[in-house]
Amino acid sequence: MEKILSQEKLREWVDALDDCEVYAPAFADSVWNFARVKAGADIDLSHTNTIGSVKEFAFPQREVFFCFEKKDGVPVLTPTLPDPKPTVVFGVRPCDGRGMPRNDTVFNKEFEDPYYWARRNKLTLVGLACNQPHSPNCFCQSVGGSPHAEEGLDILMTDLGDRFHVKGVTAKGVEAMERGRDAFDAVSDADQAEVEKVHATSRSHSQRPLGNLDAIAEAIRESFDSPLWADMAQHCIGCGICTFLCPTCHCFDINDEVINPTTGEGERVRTWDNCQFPDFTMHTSGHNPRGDLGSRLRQRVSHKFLYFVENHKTQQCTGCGRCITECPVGIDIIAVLERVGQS
Amino acid sequence: MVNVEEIRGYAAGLLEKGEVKSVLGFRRGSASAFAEPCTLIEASDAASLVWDPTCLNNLALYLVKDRKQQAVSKTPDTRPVGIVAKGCDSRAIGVLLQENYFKREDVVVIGVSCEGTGVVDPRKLSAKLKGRTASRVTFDGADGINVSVYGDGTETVIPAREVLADRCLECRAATPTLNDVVFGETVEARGYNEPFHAAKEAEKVSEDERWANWEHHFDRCLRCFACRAVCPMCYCPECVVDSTTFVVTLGTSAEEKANRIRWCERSANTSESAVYHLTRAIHLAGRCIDCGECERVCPVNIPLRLLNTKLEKEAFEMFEYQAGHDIEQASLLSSFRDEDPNSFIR
Amino acid sequence: MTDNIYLPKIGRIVGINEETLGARAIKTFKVEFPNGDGFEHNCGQCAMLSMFGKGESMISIASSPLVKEYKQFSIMKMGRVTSAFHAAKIGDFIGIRGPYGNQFPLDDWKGRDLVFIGGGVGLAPIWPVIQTAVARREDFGKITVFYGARTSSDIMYEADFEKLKASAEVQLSVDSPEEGWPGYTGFVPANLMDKAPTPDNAIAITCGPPIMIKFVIQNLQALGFADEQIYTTIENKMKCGVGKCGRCNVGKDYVCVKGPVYSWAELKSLPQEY
Amino acid sequence: MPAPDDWTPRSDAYFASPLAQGTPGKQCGLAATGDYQPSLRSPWLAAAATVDVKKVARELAKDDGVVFSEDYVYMCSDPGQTAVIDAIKDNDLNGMVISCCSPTLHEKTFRDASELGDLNAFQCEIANIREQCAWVHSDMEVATEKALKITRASVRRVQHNQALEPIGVPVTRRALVVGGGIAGIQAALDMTDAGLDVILVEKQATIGGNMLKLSETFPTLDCSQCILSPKMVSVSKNAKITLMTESEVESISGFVGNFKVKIKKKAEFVDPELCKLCDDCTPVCPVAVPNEYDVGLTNRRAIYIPFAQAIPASFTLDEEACLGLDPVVCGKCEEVCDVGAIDYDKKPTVTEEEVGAIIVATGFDLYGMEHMGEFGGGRYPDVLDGLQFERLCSASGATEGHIMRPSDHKVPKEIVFIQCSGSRDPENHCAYCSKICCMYTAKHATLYKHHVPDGQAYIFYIDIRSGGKGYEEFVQRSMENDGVIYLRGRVSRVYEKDGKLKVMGVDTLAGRNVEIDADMVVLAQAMEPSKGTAEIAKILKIGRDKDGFLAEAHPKLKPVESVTAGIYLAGAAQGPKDIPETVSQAGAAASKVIALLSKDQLAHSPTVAKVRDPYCTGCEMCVDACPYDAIALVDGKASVNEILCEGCGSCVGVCVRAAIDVKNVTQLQIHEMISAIMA
Amino acid sequence: MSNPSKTTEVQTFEPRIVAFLCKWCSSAGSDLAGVSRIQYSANATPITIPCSGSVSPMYILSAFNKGADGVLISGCHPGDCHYMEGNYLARRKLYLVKELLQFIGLESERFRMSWVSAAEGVKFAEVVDEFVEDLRVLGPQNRLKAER
Repeated sequence: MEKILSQEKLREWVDALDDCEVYAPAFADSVWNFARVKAGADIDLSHTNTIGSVKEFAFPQREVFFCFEKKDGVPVLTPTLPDPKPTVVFGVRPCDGRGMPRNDTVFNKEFEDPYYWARRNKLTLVGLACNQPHSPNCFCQSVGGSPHAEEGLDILMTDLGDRFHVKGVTAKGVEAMERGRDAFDAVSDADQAEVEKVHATSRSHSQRPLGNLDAIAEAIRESFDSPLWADMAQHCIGCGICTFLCPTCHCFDINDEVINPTTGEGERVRTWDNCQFPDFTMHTSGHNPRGDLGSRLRQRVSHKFLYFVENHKTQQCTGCGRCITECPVGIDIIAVLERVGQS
Repeated sequence: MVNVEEIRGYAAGLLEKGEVKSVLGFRRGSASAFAEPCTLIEASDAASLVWDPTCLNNLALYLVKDRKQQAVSKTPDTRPVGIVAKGCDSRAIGVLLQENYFKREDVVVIGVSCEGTGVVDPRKLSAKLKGRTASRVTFDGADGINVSVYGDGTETVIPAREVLADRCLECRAATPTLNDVVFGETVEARGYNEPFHAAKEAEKVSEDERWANWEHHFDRCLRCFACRAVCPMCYCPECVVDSTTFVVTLGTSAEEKANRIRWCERSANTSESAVYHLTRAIHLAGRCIDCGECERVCPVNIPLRLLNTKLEKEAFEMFEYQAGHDIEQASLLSSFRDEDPNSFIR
Repeated sequence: MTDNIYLPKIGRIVGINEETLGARAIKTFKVEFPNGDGFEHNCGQCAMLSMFGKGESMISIASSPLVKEYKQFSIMKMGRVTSAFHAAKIGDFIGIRGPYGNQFPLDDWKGRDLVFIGGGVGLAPIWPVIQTAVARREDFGKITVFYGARTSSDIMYEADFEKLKASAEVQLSVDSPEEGWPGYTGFVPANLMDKAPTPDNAIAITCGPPIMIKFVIQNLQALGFADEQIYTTIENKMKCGVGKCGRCNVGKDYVCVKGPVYSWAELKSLPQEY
Repeated sequence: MPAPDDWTPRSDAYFASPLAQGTPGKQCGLAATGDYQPSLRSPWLAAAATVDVKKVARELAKDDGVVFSEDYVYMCSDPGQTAVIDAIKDNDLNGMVISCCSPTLHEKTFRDASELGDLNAFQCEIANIREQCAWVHSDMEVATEKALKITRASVRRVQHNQALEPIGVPVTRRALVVGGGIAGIQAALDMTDAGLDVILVEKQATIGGNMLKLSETFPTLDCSQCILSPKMVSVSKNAKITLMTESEVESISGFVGNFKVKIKKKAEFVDPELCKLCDDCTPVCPVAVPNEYDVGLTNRRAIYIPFAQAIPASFTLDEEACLGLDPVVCGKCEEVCDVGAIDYDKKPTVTEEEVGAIIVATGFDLYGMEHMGEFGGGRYPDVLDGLQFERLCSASGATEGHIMRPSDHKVPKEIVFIQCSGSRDPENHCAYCSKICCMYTAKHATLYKHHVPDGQAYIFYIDIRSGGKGYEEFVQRSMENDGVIYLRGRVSRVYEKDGKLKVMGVDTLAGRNVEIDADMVVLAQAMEPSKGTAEIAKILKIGRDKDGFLAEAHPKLKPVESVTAGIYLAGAAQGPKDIPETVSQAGAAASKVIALLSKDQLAHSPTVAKVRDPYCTGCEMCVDACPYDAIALVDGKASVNEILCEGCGSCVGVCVRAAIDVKNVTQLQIHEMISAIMA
Repeated sequence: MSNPSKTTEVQTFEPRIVAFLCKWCSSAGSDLAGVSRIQYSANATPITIPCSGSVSPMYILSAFNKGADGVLISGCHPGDCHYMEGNYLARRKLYLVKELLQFIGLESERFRMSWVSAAEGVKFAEVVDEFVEDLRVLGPQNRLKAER
């Protein structure tokens, strides 16, 4: 389903989704980030890209798996599977959209993750094509995506200036559009032509190239023991910015949080974790298979451009560029891949 | 005006003469318009050094990293390290010396005066550009910052005081006092904001508003620990709150590992993040030298510097203590005076 | 709704045996499923054990798959969870989820000689293989078990070794000389060389401290064992056990799913990340 | 609120006790062993009327790790302790909490019992549910709830207690006495009797202190100097006593059993060995200054001997008063000294002495007369303080024992004594009772009557406090035999008029104003700690009370101990007291020192700081914070001298890395206690 | 009084206070309150520590995190510290903690410090009672309390 939505009618559509929780980017504290939209009037799609990725709607930073307590000395576990309201997220950039199927793969595989899916199934992603890259670090096209990629999105909107072109990509997306059907207009040929033109223009903007991804994967495999990694990680501070902001990083930790030490009551909680933290892989004995920053940088890059490819036939990177832009010390995954490729 | 060629020449000289094993400085990076840290090994590399208001990092962090590396190295290289240091960075070195983290002779401080400027705050710039990115940032020598906006290539001049980092607007010592050489003129008064201006402003709002603000901030914290990771004073082998590094030696017993105190949980909750940030602030009392790195690196832009400058302000006003100014003095919290405030005690 | 992969089943400790003492004490726990929701497992598989309030640890299942009534775990006291196990008493409840990981391809080894080489707590992962092989004695050729510990009091499953002698050749060793010790004195790899089992039609299965495994493999190769004839297990820090949390990978493989059992031929092709 | 069924109110504390579970592992037929840490813990409980102790015991029994929990009445009794010991043994306990009264009372009792049960003393902790709970709350429900929290917190703490052994410290079998008054003299002599070497440090030129200035002593009226000077002579003749007059303690380091004390002695311009006491020097000295030994009633020269009986028996040169140590200016005394005992070039000396224990007996001063403006104190020469009156009565005094007015040397016929002058007046002066004034005023009045039989003595008093053997009789005698008129009431003002001192007072018993034209007024000034008490307290690191007197470690059970181990208190420096009490306390302090130094080793508390080496970065914050200089950097890491460490935890409070902990009060333990309380 | 329902509500809230008492002065002072049978609110649960100087800021943050409505730290009067200086170190450190907590907007009444000597049983009771009263007015502490 393809429709036209005028800028003014956008509000109408949002208001029609009143049985859902609606989120959209908002500029606050000097950053764009997803925020709850209470009314259609609040929505502002002039954003660049959000600082946090859309993954947090299915994979929140904190997920309680179950509560434990003791009844008559026997542990009683109460699972806390989420049951969220249907959630519609507006303004999802295509790179983030492409992140979701990759996360779906991870949380499916042999063992289906019920917490992820309880949220994911209620999630409708409304994408917004990028008419131009937001930063010099955008490289979606270098990793098989595009500024208007539909993969992972339920709806793709394209900004045509005074109006949006809205395409229902999935049944879920179409359904969301149906709910606001009165707000939409039909797509004229001129509209169609303009969408194509905008998309073509958006693709024409130069992005930083990566080269042959297969060659990169091979180069990474070959450079496992290379001193290059330590050199490239020389200024890495080992924080979690790159992975926490990444739309595809999914690593997590599981901890027991005790509420009442006397009764032994508590919760088992999943939180985001990060392959750049030293304790991520450290054995209790103190042995750490990835004990230095170089090996941890290698893991992050290898996971995205080699291991994930080997396991799932695609990169685990959608070229959003957050890890580059937000790195406090200028570690640049494109430059890293270039150097590895050259070695 | 600082002539970057002089810095390059000095750094090259140090490396040539073998007086240092490396020089920490800034170079243009591939990731953004801002400079990135670099470690020079060869004198010929010195040509890549830059000096401008995009040299944000406090490179003293890498002195700490070097020391940690040498401590575990089988073949430690204990030759001195050269470091390009702004006024605040040199105070960081001062605190590290005060805390015996390394010795004065382990470091050659290539001081650079910020003169009348300071460094740009990328978030302020981002706010000005409403999230868009700058592809080039230069200082025009007066009171303006030239910015090329990425995408449409717009060139704008933004008044410096609107995009300079808060710490620079409030800077009390823009020239490194601890140094082996200083480039640039000594400029004492920056003339923008009074010291501790931002913290004083934050104090003015009501208690409930203050909490509303901080609750909002703590709630947004991702616990990516970038603030801690970038802080040169956060060199503890294991953080007291929610460490991501653990000290385990052959002698560490199972009990010690089992009994590690969890003052807060890893969950990125308001409450847990509050414990984390407040602990950091109090542990930096008398140690924070206001390089503002914690605030700069925060991906969600929590004004962390306020917590530290608040305590810096109290230390200065109530105890006449300034971190990094005197490497011989006892630290703020391990000393006292009879006339310390007492009236708050019942 | 599929099973909740993170929700443990409740287990009850019905027996505790103190195997070794000292700073790195080992205890063996016999665990039943009071709710009757136990699971079957294969040789070499692991389970995620919970001490509620302390956390989870991946522990290899040390009992034979042929034993259905309970599962047995030998746990060295190392950190938060394992210390809690060491403080537990009979009747205490724990959480179990699993089984996780691959298995020793025992069926592929029919008719072959089996040489087990274990050291310290590394006996636990191969113990179910030994038990199963002995139970299916006619399926295999000669069975030899090498096992070494620091001292005779550190020998795990001591009583079971006596029984084992009926069906297998048992070669025990202690690291340093001891009065009245009837077995070999010296390290396990040396004992292995001393007894020099033949590689012909044999499979060697080894587990123990990394340094021991390194020399055992060297020595096995010296004895003529091919890489495909040597099996071992590896361990990494694990949290989820189901290949999602991202930390136990060795190259592209999550050890919790693809491991822990590897032939030396396979292991050699993987990066050294364990 | 109705009491629970199983609770019977009692008048005093009773005790519940705790906890038990089987030894883990035993069920498999394995014995618990060395490094195995079973979670057996045992609190015992004791409480009072408003805590439902049985409930506390019952609830605790359900807690994780608690294997035995029971209540018991009077657990500190012998059978109670036996029950404790049995419980430890029967349950193989590795930790115990006794929930009872304050640890200051019975911690030792139960730790001793622990040892008898083969449980390390330091694995027994006390939960105070009496003073901090039962006795201060009336609602049983809330008090019981709080008692549970307190006990649970202690259980959580004890679960992480380490077994500790006291640290043995070798001792120096010498003692230092600071202050050479009767207290110091007595203590020094008593200690030498037990074979200890003693260093006696006195600030003045002679020992003897205030007692030396007294005429007769109440209630026996025996001559003060007659009973004191033999003791002073004993000091000078005692080979085990090193007497250092005109000396002061400058600094101290070390710890109980092993103090190092620096003593500064003023320049000894007159060599006591050479001085023949010929007194040729004083007539030539051109300087006259008030004689402190006559409380300013007479003058002395710059070179002088304080008393004929001074010990050490030598002249001395007052450096401040002397016109100039430069012989060009004066130098007269040196010229006349035949034996050449005088040497102006002498310098002060500082010596370092090692001692095992210290007795502080720095005595008292009278509250300054200048504070008593309303009584004409410091203004009228015939308004005297008690000590000045003593000097008037004393045969060795300025008037050779004749009572006469300093102003005109007339014999006073009407004399008024004002008690509580400066005492018991929290608004204006000292809040406390100076204790001896009632008695010495009665003595003064009696002595006055003996000297001036036709005179009339009046005493204004608030109360008469005459507790003491023969004291009350003495006061009665002064009233009955000597016709002293006691007036109950305060004096509002004393002023001079027509050569008389007009005393305006009130007789509250008669309910009338009283006006007396007196010839002399004697103020029974309050006693205060001697000048320099604050300094010596600071130097020795011992506390002072709110009035400035040296603080005893416990008002009842440790009255002669200071808060610092190895430092003891004697005499009026600790609080106002009379001679017999001072002598008793001096003897008590001496016997404490004798007991302390009778061992080869002292036991130092093992609850000291411990550095977690891998966490320490050597920043020295703890080194700076430690009040005992007990921490130093060794190889770049903080290292605790366990003998110097008092376990205060100042280091813990400043270490940002949590790299240091006080054993058995670790941060982990505090965390666990907070968790237990907030659960 | 004009609003009885509100009064009731305030009265039903029982503040939970963690009180860190130094062993030598304040704990002894609270013992004296006990010996003197001075009645005061049971809302403060004491933890006896060697010295106020040994208080780590973590204790305070942790208590609030675990849900304390108020945290009291009580030590010896200046000059009276059994360990000479611990209370001075405490004073400086806790002043900063107090300022920090106020800065982020925790109600300033929730953190309190007092000097209570071994002789001040009455004062100890007063300190606790006043604290409880002030906290009753504030109501439960939710700002730093863990959302568990």
